Amino acid sequence: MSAAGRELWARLHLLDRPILDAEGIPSAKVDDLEFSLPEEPDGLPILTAVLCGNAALARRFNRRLAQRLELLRRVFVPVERPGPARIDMSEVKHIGPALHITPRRHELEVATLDRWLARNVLAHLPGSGIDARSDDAPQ
Amino acid sequence: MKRVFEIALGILTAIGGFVDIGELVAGSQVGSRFGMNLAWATLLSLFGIVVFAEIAGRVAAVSQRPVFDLVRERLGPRFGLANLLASLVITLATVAAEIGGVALTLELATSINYLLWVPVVAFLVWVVVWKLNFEVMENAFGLSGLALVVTGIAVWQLRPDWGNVAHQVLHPAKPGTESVASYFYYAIALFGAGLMPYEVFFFSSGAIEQHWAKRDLPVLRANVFIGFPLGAAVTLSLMLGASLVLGPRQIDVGHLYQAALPTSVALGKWALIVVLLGFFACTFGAALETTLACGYSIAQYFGWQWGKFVAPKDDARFHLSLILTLVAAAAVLLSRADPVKLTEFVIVLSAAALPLTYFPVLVVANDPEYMGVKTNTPVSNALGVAFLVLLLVVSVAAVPLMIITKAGG
Amino acid sequence: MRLSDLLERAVVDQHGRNWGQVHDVYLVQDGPVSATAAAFRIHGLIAGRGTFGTQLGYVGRPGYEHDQETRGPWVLKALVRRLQRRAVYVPWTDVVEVGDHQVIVRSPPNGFDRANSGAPSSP
Amino acid sequence: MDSALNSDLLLIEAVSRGHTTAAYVSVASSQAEDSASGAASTFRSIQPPDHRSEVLRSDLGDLLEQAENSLADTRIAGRRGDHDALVSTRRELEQVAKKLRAFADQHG
Repeated sequence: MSAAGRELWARLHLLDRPILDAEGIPSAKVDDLEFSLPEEPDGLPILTAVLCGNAALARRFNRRLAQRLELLRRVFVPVERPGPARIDMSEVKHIGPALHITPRRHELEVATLDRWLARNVLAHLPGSGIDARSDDAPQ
Repeated sequence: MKRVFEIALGILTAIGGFVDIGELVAGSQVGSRFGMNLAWATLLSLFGIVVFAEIAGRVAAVSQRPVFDLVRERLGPRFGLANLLASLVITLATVAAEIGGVALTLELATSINYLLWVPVVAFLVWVVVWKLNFEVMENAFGLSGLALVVTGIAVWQLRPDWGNVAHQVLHPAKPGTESVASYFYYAIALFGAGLMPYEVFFFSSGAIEQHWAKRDLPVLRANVFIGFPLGAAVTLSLMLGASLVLGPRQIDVGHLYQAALPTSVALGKWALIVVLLGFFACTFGAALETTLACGYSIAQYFGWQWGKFVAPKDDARFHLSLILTLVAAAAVLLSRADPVKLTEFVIVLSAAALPLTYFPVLVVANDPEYMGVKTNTPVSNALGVAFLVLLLVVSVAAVPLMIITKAGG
Repeated sequence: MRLSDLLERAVVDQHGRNWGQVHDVYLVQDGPVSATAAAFRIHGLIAGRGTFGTQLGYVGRPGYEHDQETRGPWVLKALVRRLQRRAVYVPWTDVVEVGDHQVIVRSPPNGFDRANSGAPSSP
Repeated sequence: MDSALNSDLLLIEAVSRGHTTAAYVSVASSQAEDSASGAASTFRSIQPPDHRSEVLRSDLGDLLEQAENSLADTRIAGRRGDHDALVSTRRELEQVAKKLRAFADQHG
């Protein structure tokens, strides 16, 4: 991220905006934001990560649904504790009308379901160009 | 020379892009029942799509943001989702109607029942989107634009009383045999046929994919201001042909073959073949566009990759949504929903749903963060708001009129 | 804490007065500097009735100047501005607790400042 | 019903001038018959409120049956691609159409 001292309105300027990967390809949406609470009593909360994916989005509709989706996510992703997919703020390169990030989309946690569908569903159709046994996705 | 050819091809493509199953059905029906007394509704939809496509295209070219992306961002996830579902239901029904149109045209060409063609057509559409042979679509539209010119020649050959035609267009009156409610119901049907929501989101998404930039705005405007009016001219030819040939014989249009009948009567067998080719090409092209439009709207809401050139390995979710769209559309048709009836419903509901997608685009066109100095001028805002009010009126009136007239009666 | 824990939550002060819902949250990039850049920190929030139209960008806010606002159509702009005219700016230092159902704040004796009246007092 | 009869008459006119293809005629004539039988069965499902309308109803029922038969003849000729037979169903269709019109004029 460039210049310090920028001022933003979380909902107006960040929330629901598209996330573009290193190649400028749409990869996810800013479905929620994660803040860490300050340790000192009068400190301000710090923006630590962008949350994205169905589990994050669902929380804005219904908390219980979101909890289920967060649990379901662990079937596909080996994370210690349930939660939505996140992109750390250190990976955010630029905030404009869209959010530009440094990783490539296939490396993102949020792309897990996509990879799973590609390998387990679409790979079985002729001409998909997908190798069902490729190792680029977690087992 | 090459430049001229490109422009000509672009215009033919825009004609084909404007005309689809909605115009074929509604244009002929209205012509037969109301003569040219509802031509104003097509002209109004032409005005509407020009305003809307110009704004959406400009927003897309300058901000690189497609419609559904903006819908969610500006209306929030909840209202955005409701909006997405409404648009999806309508666009999905449109996919079914277009595939039905292709199947019915194939039936007219081969006399093999259209229900047998439905899975074949759905499969062909899938092959095109799956293997990304996207030129098929552009060529389909170019071909249909060229073939549908024959409807204009047919009208010329029928030698209408042009004075009377002009009178009906300029001083429209409700024919005595029709009720006020059905007059306005059909007005809304024609309006919706010209302005199906998918047309605009496809148009603006295309602008982003082809990396249109500010410098392409003149080309965009040429497409909008020349191609769409010619598409409307084709619709008016179908209407006039029906009013000259079918209307005097009290033939109600309930089948697709009747839309081709005036051309056949006027010009003969070869013209019939050409016009059926035109029907095939424009409905097939529209089936491709509407299928992709379903996938685009879902992908843009959730932030996935989308586009004509996205391969299955690039985004599995997007391709899976295309497959599910086609399966659902084929299932609707195979459950024996009449494609012509389906078209009638779809065009009226399209008109009702228009404000949902139009509103966020209008707002963003005024946002300097996206548009820089290319924000709407006061003139385009005045037109834009006038059009928004018109859309709201149409939207409120559409469903009650559908109930009162029992969908046209 | 997540942004969704704040947005559209009711804002209630120590006297039980309801200040409306959280419309938006104000971020300033003045936090600890990490490898890449300074972090954004929450400086305050906007509370008021009816969050309708917040994302349309019609309403001027601290740090969001007049020339950044969405320009028109003026009918819509006037409507949203009218709906949100009573919204207030709550500095984060006045936020006591972010609960499950409401955000508890400590209101100053004269109440909070209107959100669209100039710059926020810096913490 | 009128619409289907007139549609077939127009079709036959086009056929007699060689303006159509075999597949088109076959499909068009069978679709005309379909929409007519749809209309006829809707009519039959309506219960007449009194005796007078019951008489009317049976008269109209006969006419509709004649119309359906004529449309079926056209469809069969169209399906077989039999030009002469198709063109000769024109008179039949015209007569039924005329009777229907007369009935409508008489009973409003």
